[in-house]
Formats: sequence, structure tokens, C-alpha cells
Amino acid sequence: MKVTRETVTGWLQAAPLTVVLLGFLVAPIITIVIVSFWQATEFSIIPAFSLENYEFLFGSPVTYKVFAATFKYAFLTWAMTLAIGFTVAYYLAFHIRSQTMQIALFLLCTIPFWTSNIIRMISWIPFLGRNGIANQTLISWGVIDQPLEWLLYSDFSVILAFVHLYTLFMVVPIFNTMMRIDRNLIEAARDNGASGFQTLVHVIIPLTKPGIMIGTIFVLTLVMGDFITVRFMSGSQRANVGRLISNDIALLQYPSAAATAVVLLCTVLIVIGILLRFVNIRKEL
Amino acid sequence: MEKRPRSFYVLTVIFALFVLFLYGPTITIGILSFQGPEGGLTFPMRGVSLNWFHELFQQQAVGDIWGAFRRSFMLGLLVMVTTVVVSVMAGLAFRKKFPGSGILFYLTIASLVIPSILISLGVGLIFNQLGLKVHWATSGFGSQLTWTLPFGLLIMFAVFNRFDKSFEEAARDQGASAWQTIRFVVLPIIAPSLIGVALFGFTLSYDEFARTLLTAGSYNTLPLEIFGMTTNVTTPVVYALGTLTTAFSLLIIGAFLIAAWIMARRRARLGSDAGKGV
Amino acid sequence: QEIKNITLRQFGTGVSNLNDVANKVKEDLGFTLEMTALDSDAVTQRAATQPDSFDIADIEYWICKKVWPTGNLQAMDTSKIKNYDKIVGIFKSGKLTPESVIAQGTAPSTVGFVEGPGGTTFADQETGWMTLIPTIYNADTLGIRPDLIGRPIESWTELLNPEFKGKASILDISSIGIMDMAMVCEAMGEIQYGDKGNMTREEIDKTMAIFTEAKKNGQFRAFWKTFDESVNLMASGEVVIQSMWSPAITAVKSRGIDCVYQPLKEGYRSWGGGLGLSKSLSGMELDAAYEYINWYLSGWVGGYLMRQGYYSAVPETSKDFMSDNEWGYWFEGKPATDVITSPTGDKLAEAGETRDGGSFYDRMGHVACWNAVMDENQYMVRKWNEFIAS
Amino acid sequence: MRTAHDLELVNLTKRYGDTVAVDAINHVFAPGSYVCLLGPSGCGKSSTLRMIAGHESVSEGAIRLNGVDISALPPAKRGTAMMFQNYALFPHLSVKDNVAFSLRMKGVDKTARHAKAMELLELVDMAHLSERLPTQLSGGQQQRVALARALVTEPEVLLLDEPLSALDPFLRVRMRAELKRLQRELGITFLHVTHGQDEALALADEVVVMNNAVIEQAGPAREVFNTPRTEFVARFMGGHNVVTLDGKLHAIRSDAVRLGAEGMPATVSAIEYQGDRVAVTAQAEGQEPIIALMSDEAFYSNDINPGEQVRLAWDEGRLHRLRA
Amino acid sequence: MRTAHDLELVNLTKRYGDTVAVDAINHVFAPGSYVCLLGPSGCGKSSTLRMIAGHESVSEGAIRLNGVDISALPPAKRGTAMMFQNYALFPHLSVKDNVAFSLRMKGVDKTARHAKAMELLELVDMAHLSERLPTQLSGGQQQRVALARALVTEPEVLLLDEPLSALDPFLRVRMRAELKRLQRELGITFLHVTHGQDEALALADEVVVMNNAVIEQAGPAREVFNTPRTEFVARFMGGHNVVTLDGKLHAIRSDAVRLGAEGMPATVSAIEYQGDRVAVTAQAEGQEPIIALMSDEAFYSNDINPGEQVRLAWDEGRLHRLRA
Ligand SMILES: Nc1ncnc2c1ncn2[C@@H]1O[C@H](COP(=O)(O)OP(=O)(O)OP(=O)(O)O)[C@@H](O)[C@H]1O
Ligand SMILES: Nc1ncnc2c1ncn2[C@@H]1O[C@H](COP(=O)(O)OP(=O)(O)OP(=O)(O)O)[C@@H](O)[C@H]1O
Ligand SMILES: [Mg+2]
Ligand SMILES: [Mg+2]
Repeated sequence: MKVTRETVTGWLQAAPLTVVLLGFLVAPIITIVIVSFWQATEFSIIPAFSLENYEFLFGSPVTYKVFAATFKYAFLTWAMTLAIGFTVAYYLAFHIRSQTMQIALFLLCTIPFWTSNIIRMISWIPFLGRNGIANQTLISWGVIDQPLEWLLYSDFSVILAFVHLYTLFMVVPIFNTMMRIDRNLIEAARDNGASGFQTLVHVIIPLTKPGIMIGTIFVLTLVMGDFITVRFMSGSQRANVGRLISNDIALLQYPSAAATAVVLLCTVLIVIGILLRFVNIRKEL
Repeated sequence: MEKRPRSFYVLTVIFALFVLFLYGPTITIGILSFQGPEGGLTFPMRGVSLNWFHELFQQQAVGDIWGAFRRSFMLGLLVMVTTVVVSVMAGLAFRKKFPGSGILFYLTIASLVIPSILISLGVGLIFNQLGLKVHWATSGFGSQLTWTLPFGLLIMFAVFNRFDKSFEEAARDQGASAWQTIRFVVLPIIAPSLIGVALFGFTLSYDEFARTLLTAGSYNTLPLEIFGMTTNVTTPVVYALGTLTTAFSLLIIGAFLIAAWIMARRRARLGSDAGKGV
Repeated sequence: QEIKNITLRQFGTGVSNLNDVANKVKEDLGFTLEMTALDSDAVTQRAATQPDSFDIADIEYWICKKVWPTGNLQAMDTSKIKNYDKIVGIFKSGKLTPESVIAQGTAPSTVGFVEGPGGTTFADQETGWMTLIPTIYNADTLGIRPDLIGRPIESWTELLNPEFKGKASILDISSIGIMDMAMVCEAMGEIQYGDKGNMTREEIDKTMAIFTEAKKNGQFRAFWKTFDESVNLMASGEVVIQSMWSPAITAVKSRGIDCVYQPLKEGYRSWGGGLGLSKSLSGMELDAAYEYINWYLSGWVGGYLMRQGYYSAVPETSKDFMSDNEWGYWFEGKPATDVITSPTGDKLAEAGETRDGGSFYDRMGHVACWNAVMDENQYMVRKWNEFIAS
Repeated sequence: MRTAHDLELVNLTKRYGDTVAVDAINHVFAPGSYVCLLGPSGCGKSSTLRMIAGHESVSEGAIRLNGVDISALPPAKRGTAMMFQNYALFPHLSVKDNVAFSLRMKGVDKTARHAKAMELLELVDMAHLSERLPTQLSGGQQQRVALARALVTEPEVLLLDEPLSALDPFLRVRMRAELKRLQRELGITFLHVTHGQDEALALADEVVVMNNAVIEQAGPAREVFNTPRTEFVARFMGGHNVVTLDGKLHAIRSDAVRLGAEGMPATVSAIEYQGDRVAVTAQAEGQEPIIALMSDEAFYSNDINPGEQVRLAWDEGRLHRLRA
Repeated sequence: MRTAHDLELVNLTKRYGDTVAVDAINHVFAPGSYVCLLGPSGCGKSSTLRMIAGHESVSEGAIRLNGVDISALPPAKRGTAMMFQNYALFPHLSVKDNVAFSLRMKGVDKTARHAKAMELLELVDMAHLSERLPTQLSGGQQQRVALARALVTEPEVLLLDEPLSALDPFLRVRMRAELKRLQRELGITFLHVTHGQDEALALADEVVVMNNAVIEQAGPAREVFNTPRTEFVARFMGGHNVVTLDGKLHAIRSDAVRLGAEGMPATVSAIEYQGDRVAVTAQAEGQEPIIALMSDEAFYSNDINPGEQVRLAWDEGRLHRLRA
């Protein structure tokens, strides 16, 4: 290809991004991949090629179990965030008419994110605990007479926290796509006799797919890479891949962590690769 | 006012519940931050006081909240500015067809989807292997950028997809150099979105835990500090901090909205013939 | 360069990285000590991988076992330590009293010395070159909520007692948790360990099997990893019996909740921490570091730690910084003659109460094992992961 | 002429906050007629149409179709169908599915609805492209699909909001012939909003001129063109000059103005070539500029240039008195 | 007629990948003339204009202004200025600052550039709104500002890409008079792209008709209209019928076709009312539909209806032979 001034400008403008990505994305990944074939003692890494980490990883039933759990969390969180995120985005996009109001409500939703994740997670505990507000309220209402144990330190609380943390990542892209739907299409559907629900199913949802895809990508990757929410909210009783890695890291088992990381990375990339087939992110934004 | 369909009210309730859900912890934190001096992190309240807000400005038994806050704030600003600058540049670059743009785009997406802990691990390993010193302002900063830049770039895509190229052509036509075009036309027009990118960059950085975990070096950023504090007796001071942060951001956003409103008012006073056939 | 301008960077867990210490250093010695508090995982990581990020490492002995071979720390010349002679025997010969036997696990004395300044392997007796200067240690056991249990607890086996189904917890730090597990399994008579601090794969498998079974049966409400979590679990009544750290008990008590650090007949699991010097420390900074360590052992910090329920490596010097009442309560196990308060002024005990477990010698004399790193550590870690994921 | 099957607007009013977009208009549309709603931008044409379609609520008044007030019914129940300015074709559905959309909503099964859709696509001559997506069609083709989709519901009244404005002039002329043909064939009412008076004249059986939220004049195209009631209509419909004679306003068709030796003295200010005709604009004292429209032959046989003095004359009989 | 000050296109070619948008066109534009570039959608008008403006690179050929090849110069150095279809006014700058933009880029100080801007705003009669933002202006007002902004650079050639298409028809007619006036006053070349032939005829000194990436015909408006060279031009310029006589194509103006007792037999297929005239479309055997344009009086004095048999006649002299 001919190198024009335009390409050179393009390269120059893309250079900072490229440098950052090369230095802090590509290089670390390469390092991880290399290290995943090394071995470690208690305290240091031995640069010697070995498949031991992978052999162990694929040989251990825990790996499969943990990956299954990771997918389970990812899927359930995805389903919940999608349901909630879609509804909220739909409300903001189609029921709030003034743009100022839309922005104001949207900002309202972002404010909690200014408080540290960890603090927000910790604060669920007094709410959901055995003697927490939720249980006490339910008991005082007479809905239950025994505290619900599964409110905290369970899959329920893990997913609750995930949904809490990540729904906004679903709302934003869906809202963005919805705002780009021509309002005339909605009227056309009504004109053609579609009920509100039919309009939703036959027009809005198909046209919102790109936004849903992008939101899905966000949520899936965030959940699959998480290691702290699962620990906090399950009371360390459950594990996902992230925790496996972070445990290894904590114990300085970097090669083993790296091997797990490589497998996780491949999984995530495959999932995202599949999703990207259905949506052209650049065009749909 | 138009009559609203029933679904509007149903959805309003759902939305309100969603906001309540989002704010649940924030509210819990808000209430608990007014614990009496005897109180702990959990209900019941043991008296009501401003004790923990007072404590927040005293030295803690362990750690250095304000130091960490300062660092996080600095880092947030640093990341914010870099994110804005780099994503605008990259956004501009991606509008042209340049060789390698495809690869760079997929790298950016990869950067977005790669689990944070891997970046943390990888960067830590590299610095370790190269014998470099990890520091929040170097390795920590870089690691956070791998998270904020993709977001920034995606927003820039959204912005430039809606950006009318003829503005730039008009500027070139008017004798503006490439740089002047960006400086005097493109940047002012996209400025409101840049505020969005900046806010995003700052928030993501300010709250980032996983990517900073192994890359922050000697000094903790705020999330790490808070996590570190949980190794000792944690007091409602963290809640007081959360409450202050929330109040502070509400204030900023409120000020922002009011400013926007005033600007709109001032402009409206000049009148408008838009839409009129004159 | 003046000593005033020197800044030393210390990191460690929140247990001993106290700002009061840094302030006192500034006051007494004139230089600046910067404290960074981290969680225990991060402490290990930083000590092992980021030698440039600290001057002084405040770490535990079992961590030292992992970190020392990386060469990130330098050995300390005991001749420069003024109170070296007064350091309790546990850290030197390994024996509290001449009659004591050295407990299982990574006993501080076994990783406390190296052959010389450049030594990479641990010496089995005093050599004059120490890896860590001991500062703090304690004997851990199970914490219980007597009000919710309502009967005496005497053995580690109670942790797996079905009576406490859904109300028990242990800590999720594998190297410590495994020791608690071992205490339980041994007490149950299920397993006879050669060395709990250095298990064989078979022993690990068996231990894990027992606990996995219990976990599946819903014995545990949660596992905890941070101090804070353990406090909250106990204080909120989620859990009535769990492995716990001494100040955590104090924290629960200070909320007016009845909580006991229950001495058990099988003895304690113990741990000890100390200060290590970064390899890169030299010149005036190194001198300052020695000065700091000497000051550390000279009693003020000891008193401060003792008044929180830990023990000082040089109890004698601490005595000068404690009232008779405090010394009697904390060290000698005598009933308090007056209200006992923490260094920050919180009330910890009323007059007439005695410390759980009694005197220093009662407690430290009944150490069954030390927190440890075993040879099969990697294997154990993987098994631990399985346990968590099960 | 009132029949049972007409569309009637009764005091129809639309307010957006303080702005009155449509101000209590009354009108009866004869069934089976081609009606053009004409007026300048912002006069309330779209609002009127959208109220009839049911996409905008009625602030006051009623809309009656076949004697029944339909103003509270949902759009699809009104017997009206709308064709949108930008066509509003569903981008994710093929042409065929777009047309079959309303049948699908009714639950008609696939074969039946596709058959019906193909029938309508035949009607608009688009059957051969039935599998394409809307984005793969040109503007004119999209327009036909939109038409087919609107007609598939078998409406009594078809509402078209500036249906031709997105097309280039060449195509626009062709499509308007097609619209007219369809309306004839189907025999239903077309209510067509436009702001091009040539379009309105070419298509409409009845022209309704709106201005400032009210109807200024309504009637057969020829009547509205030839006998504008107000100055506004005269100017807006074009082809007319408004002259002040004895303090009263009169309209005179441009092609009835002659340049000659006698008449009102004036100065030629502009000349506009229109192909087969030439418009000469002249400025007479105390008058707005007056346009004389003449054939090119006539024009080029005299040599008239801007700045020249001329005299303007017309037959008294062609003057038309305007309401103040 | 070549002068030193003309704009010349030499073998100008534009390719986008495989599509040839402009195919080696050659043309000389006389200085100080109003030129309209006319043609159907996609024929390459915009591409040509944008190459001249410098917003599109030239694939082949040259653009000469005053004898100098400007095709490699940046837009602002060419002596051209462009007015964009959507005006492209900078939304963040006031009207005055928009107009003063190019001066600011040159480093002219504030008072001087504002004075100059106000001068141009006077010219387009917008001085009173100089403080407003573009969004607070109507379409017509925006257009004037865009014009002022383009003129502030004192170009020799002003390029306009469909400058009137965003306006409603009423405004369009008014604005085109204004454009014409300005061009006269300034005496510079206006190169105006449009696909409305009426616009071209009304405005242009010279009309350039493009089709399929080449120039089909260029010349004075009247010449192009009256003597179309090809069938395409005849049809596109309108007002003409193309008839086949003795196997050869001829153009005949619609207003020259008479309905009468003799001539070519045909069937009336459509009638279109145009206000002061009526277009009768008739279908003769072996011919495309033929339109006869007559005054409304003439039409309504006969009663002609679709389906009727008529005969079409014209003066031989008005037939015009077309190139195959
Ligand atoms: N949704 C709305 N909110 C507020 N005002 C509106 C709204 N829609 C239209 N208007 C106002 O109502 C008036 C009539 O608008 P309408 O769209 O009916 O005009 P129109 O005749 O269709 O104009 P155009 O020819 O430009 O389409 C205008 O003044 C317009 O600004
Ligand atoms: N950027 C581009 N990339 C590829 N093809 C293009 C591009 N711009 C124009 N074309 C093609 O070049 C041809 C000429 O386009 P151009 O825009 O010059 O036509 P036009 O005469 O201005 O049409 P219109 O009247 O619709 O504006 C068309 O076939 C068009 O599809
Ligand atoms: Mg309208
Ligand atoms: Mg064009």
C-alpha cells in the first residue's frame, strides 16, 4: 500500500495507543504465556520449559468445576443484567421524553460507582446477613419465621453483587442503540397494528441487538475475570477461575497462575470472538 | 401533557426499584457512617454521631487514607487526562484508513475483555523480570490505561460516527491547518463527549482494584488501602469516606447540570428562528 | 545528609503497621517511617517480588521461609541489636523454657538465622546473623460465642461438630488454614501427623477429604480471609465458632458482644512476626534501620502491642511501658485490678476479668504448632483450591 | 357534499405546551379523493396528519371517519394507514416481511401473509425485489415498498407525509404519477402533505392550504389556484402577483401580465429563464415586485434587460379581488 | 473563449476503487459566470466539485485556475471556497465567529476580523443576528451565514453543492434570487451543483449536464434547453418530448405539441394540472408517451379526458434532431 501523508498522520495519532497497548497488554500477555511454561518454587520462578502446569490444570477435576462455575456465574449474571438493563434502557429511551431528564436520570444511576467497589460489597453484608435487615424485615412481616440462610454467602449473593456492579455496563450500550432507533419505526409498527408488546418483540428488540451484544461483551468479560466479588459474597465458599488465579498469585505460584490465566484468556477471547461475529462494534456505537 | 400509557407507570416503578437497588448499599453506607463512636460496620446503630466523619480527618491507626486518596486522585487525574488525549488521537486516527488499524482495533477490544487480574499479573511479572520498580504512577498507571483507553476509544467511535465530516472540510476550506482544524473545530464540537470520556476515565481509575493490585508498588491507591484496612479493625470511617464521595459527586453533577441549564437559558435569551421559514 | 531527612518505607499487615508507631519514631528518632498496610497475600507478594518497594518488611516467619531465598532481604548482625540477649528463647533456641520442646511447623528459630551476611540457607542454631528481628507473636486458637453455644468448648474437634452446622468458619489462607485443619483432624483422632507443619501428600489428602466432606454437609457458613471479615462474622452471629486472631476477639468484645478466645486442650497454633531489611538498604538508611529496630525492641512498641493482646519479643523492656495492672492482666494472666483499655482507649476488660488462656507461659507454653510452609506447599495449595471450589 | 363515508375534522386542535400547532380546524374530506395538504413549514400540516393517524393525541375536537369519532382509537384500528416521510421501513426485515408486517401482527400465517404481501408488491411493481433488505433499495424503490406496506392494511384513508421530498426531482415527477394512478385504482382517500405547490396542483382533487395553524382555503386545485382567497394563498400557490389598486389587494396571474407600450410604468429588476418561458420581474411604484411570465419566443423577440423601463398591463377581467 | 482567468478541468478523473465517479472530463469555465452543474443522482457532480475544492484527491488530470494547476494545493490555497449542502456551520461558534473563522486562522486580530465579518454579514443581510449560534437560525438564515463565511476568503470561484436542497420550495425560490444577485455583485464564478433543472435554468449563465461520470452537454442555459444534444439531455432538462420519426430520434418541446384534428393519432393517458398550464400525456403507437403542454384556458375550452383519442401535431421547424 502506498504510504501517504494521511497514513503517516494516522500512525502518529494511533502511536500513543499502540505504545500503551504494546507495553501493558501485549507484553504482559506474552510474558504470561511464557511464564505459564515455567516452573516455580515457593519463592521464585524457574525459567525452564515445562508442560507441568497445563498437565496439572487439565488433569484436575477442579479446573472443570471452576470453569463450569465461572460460566454459570457469567450466564446468570448476563441474563439478569440483560433483563434489568434492557428494561431500564427501554424506560430511559422510550418513556423519558426530555433529553435533560434522560441525562439526569442516567447520571443518577452512575453516582454509586464513585464509591469503592469493596465498600459497596461490604455493605451488602449487614443487609443480607442472618440477622440482617432483609431477614429481620421479612420476619417482622411474617413472611418467614426462620432467617433465610441463602441470602448471604451463597450463589444468590454472588449474583446479586454482580448484577449490582455490572448492570450499568448493560444499560449504557443498549440505551445508546435504542436512542438511534428512528422513532418513526415505532409509529410505523403501531400503524401496522402491532401492540406495545409486539412492537417490543418485533421491532425494538431486533434493532437493539447490537447494543445487547456490546453489553453482553462487557458483562461476560467482567464477570469471567472477577476474583474478588465471588470471594467476598460467597464467604470464600465458591470459586471461579479468577480466584484460582489470585490464590496462585497470592502463593507466588506465578507459572501456575499464568497457565490458568492463559486458559481463561483463550476462553474469554473465544466467547467474545463468537459474539463479535454478530456485531460490528465500530459501526454500532 | 400527553397522557402516559400504563406501561409507563409500571416501568417507572421498575426504574425506581432499580435505582433503589443501586443505591441500597450507598444508602446503607450513608446511614452507617453516622454510627455512634461505639458502633461498628454493621447494624444495629449504636447511637448517632458525626464521629466517623471527624475520625476520617484524623490519622487512622493503620494506613494513610488521605495519602491513598491523594494518590488515587492524582492517578485518576493522570489517567483521565491521558485517556482523553490518547483516545481522541486514536479516535482521529481510526477515521482514516491506515495499515494496521484492524489489528490495533482488535488489540483494543482484547484489552477491554482481558480479565483485569491478568494485566496485573503480566505487568507485575514483566517489571519483576526486567528488574524495574513498580510504582502506581508507572506500572499502575499503565495497567489502568489498558482498561480506560478501550472505553475512551469506544466512546470516541460513537462520537465520530456522529461527527459530520463536512465540519472539517469547511475548516480546511477556511484555511485552517490540520492542527487548527482539530484545535478550533473538532475539539470544541466534541468537547461535551470529552467530558464524558474524562468522567469515565477518572471513575474507572479511581475505583480500579484488580489492575493495580500487583502494580501499585510501595504506596497504596485508595481501593488497595481500603482492602488493606480490612486486615485490621475496620471502622465506619470507610463508610464516612464513601458517604463523602457520594455527596461530593452528587454536588459536582448537580453543579454541572445547573451550569448547563444556565448556559441554555443564556443562549435562549438571544432568541431562535430555528425551524421557521425565514 | 541528616537523619531527619531519612525516610524508611515499611510494609506489612495492619496488625503491626501502626501509625502510632511511625509517629513515635518521628518523635523519638527524628526520621520518617512510612507505613503501608496490606493484606497478607499482598505482603508475601511484595516481599518476594518487589524488593525495591520497601526498606523494611514487617512479615511473619513462615513468609520469611518463602521470601528469604529470593535474596530480597539482608541478614542482620545481632551484635548491633542491643536487646538481643533479652529476646525470648522461642526466637533463638526455639525453646520458651529450657524444658520446652520445639513445636511443629515453621518455628521461628528454624528460619531465624543464616550462616552469614550472604547466607541463603537457614542455620539451625544462633549464628549472629538474623533474618528477621522478632517483634510480635501470639498463640491462636478458636474463637467462640459462649452466649450462642451455651456449653463449654474444650477441643478443636468442636469445629466440625454437626451441632454448629452452618455456623462454623475457618480462615481461607491456605498455609494457616491447613494448620487449623490439622489441629482438628488430629484432635478427632482421624489422622496422626508426622509433622503438622510439614505434611505428606497423603496427610494433606486425608485432611482435605475430611473438611471437604464437612463443607459439603454445610458445616461452614463462610471462610474468612481478612481480619475484618472474621470480626463481622462473629459479631453478627453468622458464625459461633471459628478460627480467629486475638485482636479480632477484642474487636468483637468491644462491641459489647460476648466472645471468648477459647483455650483448647490440644494446644495453640502460633505465629510470629518480625522485621526484615531490604537487600538494597545501605549507608545511613541502614544505620537508621538498625536504630529503628533497637528502638522497636526497647519497650514502647512492645508495651503497645502487649496492650492489644499480642506478645513482645522482649517482654522485659515492655514492662516499663505498661502499668502493673496491665502487665498482670496481659502477661501474667492475673485478674485485672482495674479497667483494661487498648492503646487507643477502648475498654477491653473490666476489673476482675482474666485473660482467656492465662499467663504468657500458659499460652506460649502450649503451642502445638507454628504457622508453616511445607515442602509440599504447591500440592497443598492445589488441594486447597479444590477444597474451596468443592 | 357530505356522505356517510367521509373523513371529518371537527374543531381539531393540537397544542404543544404553549404553541398551538393546529387551531380548531374543521374540514370534511370527500371519500375516494386525492387531497393535498399544503402550507409553509411549521403551519401544522404534519400535526394534523399525525392526529388523524393516531400518532399524536388530539388536544381538542374530534376526528370522524364514517361518522364515528376515531380520535381515541389506536392507529391500527382507525381505518387509516400512514406512509412516513423517510419511509420508516424496518431495516431488519426483508421487503416482503416489511409488507407482511401488519398481517404477522394479526397472526396471519406465513404463507397467507406472504401471498398477500407479494400481491401488493406486484401492485407497486416491486415483486422482483421482495427478498432484499430496505438498505439495498434506492429511494424510489423504498418508497414503493412503504406504499405497499401502508396499503396492505386496506385502509380507507392513506396518509402521506411529504412522501416525495426525499427523492430527486426527476424521480419525484415519476413517482407522483404513480401515486395518482394508485389512488385512482384503489379508490380510497389519499391525504398527502407537501409544501410544493406544483406537487399539490398536479396530484390533488382537493387542495387544502394551511397557514399559521388554520386552513386558509380549501377546494379543487383549479379553484384554489385561480381564485386565491387571501394574499397568502395567492403568493403561496405561485403564478400570481399581488397588486394594490385603489388601496385594495388584487391577484393577477403572472401569465396574464403583459409588457407593452401602455399600462403601469415599472423598472425591470430581474429576469429568470425557465426553459420554455421567461419570468420578468418588474418594480412598479407602490407595489411589490410584479412578475410577468412570457413565452421564450415573446421574450427573446423583444430585448428586455434589467434596468429597463417598461409598462405593465393586464385585462381587467383577470384581476381577482383578495380578502384583506 | 479562453482568458487568463478561467477555471479549467483537464482530463479530470476520479476513481473510488473500481467505480469511476468522474471520467476524464474537460471543461473551461469562463470567469465571473454562474455555472450550474446538473445531472441525476450519482453522476459525479459532487465528486467533480469536491476535487475542485480540494476535498477529494484527483485520480488523474489537472485543475487549472488562472493557468496554474491547483490540484495538489490545500483547499484554502486554491482561490476557491465551498459552501456545503448542510452548511457545516461550526455549532460552537456564533454567527460572527463562524464568518470570521478563516481570518482567525490567518491570525488576523479580533477587531479587524470581526469588522470584516460584519461587513459580509451586512452583504447577506444577517448583521442583526451576528451573536446567535447556528442552531438558533432557520435554514434560510443558516444558508446566508454559510455564504458569508465562504465569501470572506475572497475566493475567485465559489463552489456550492446543492445549496438550496435543504430549504422548502418557497424559500428555495427566494434564496436563488439572492444567490444570483450576489454573484452579479461580486463578479466571481459560482459553480453550483444541483439536480433541479428549473434551478439550473433560472440561475445559470452556463449549464453543464453530466451523466454517467461524463459531461453530456455544456453551454448557455437557453442553448442546452432548446437544443439538447442527446436524448438524455432532452429528457433530463424537461419540457421536451422525444419522438422517433423515420427511425431517428427527435426532440420536440412540449409546448410546441398541439392537440387537433390532424397529426399523429394517440390516446390521452393522463392529465396533469400545473396551475396556469395543463400537461396532457398521450400515447401514440411506437412512441414513448408524448406530453402536450397547453394553457389552462385552451385545455378547459376543449374537454379532454383520459382515454380519449386525439391527434398530435407540431411545426416541422420545431423538431430537433438528436444524436444517437
Ligand atoms: N413534538 C413537538 N413539541 C413541540 N412543538 C412541536 C412538536 N411538533 C411540532 N411542534 C410545533 O408545532 C408547529 C406545527 O408543526 P408541524 O410539524 O405540524 O408543521 P408542518 O406543517 O408539518 O411543518 P413542516 O413543513 O416543516 O413539516 C410548529 O411550530 C412546530 O414547532
Ligand atoms: N467516498 C466514496 N467512496 C466510494 N464511492 C463513492 C464515494 N463518493 C461517491 N462515490 C460514488 O461515485 C459516484 C459519483 O458520486 P457523486 O457523489 O459525485 O454523485 P452526485 O452526482 O453528487 O450524486 P448526488 O446527486 O446523489 O449527490 C457514485 O456512484 C457514488 O456511489
Ligand atoms: Mg411536517
Ligand atoms: Mg452530490
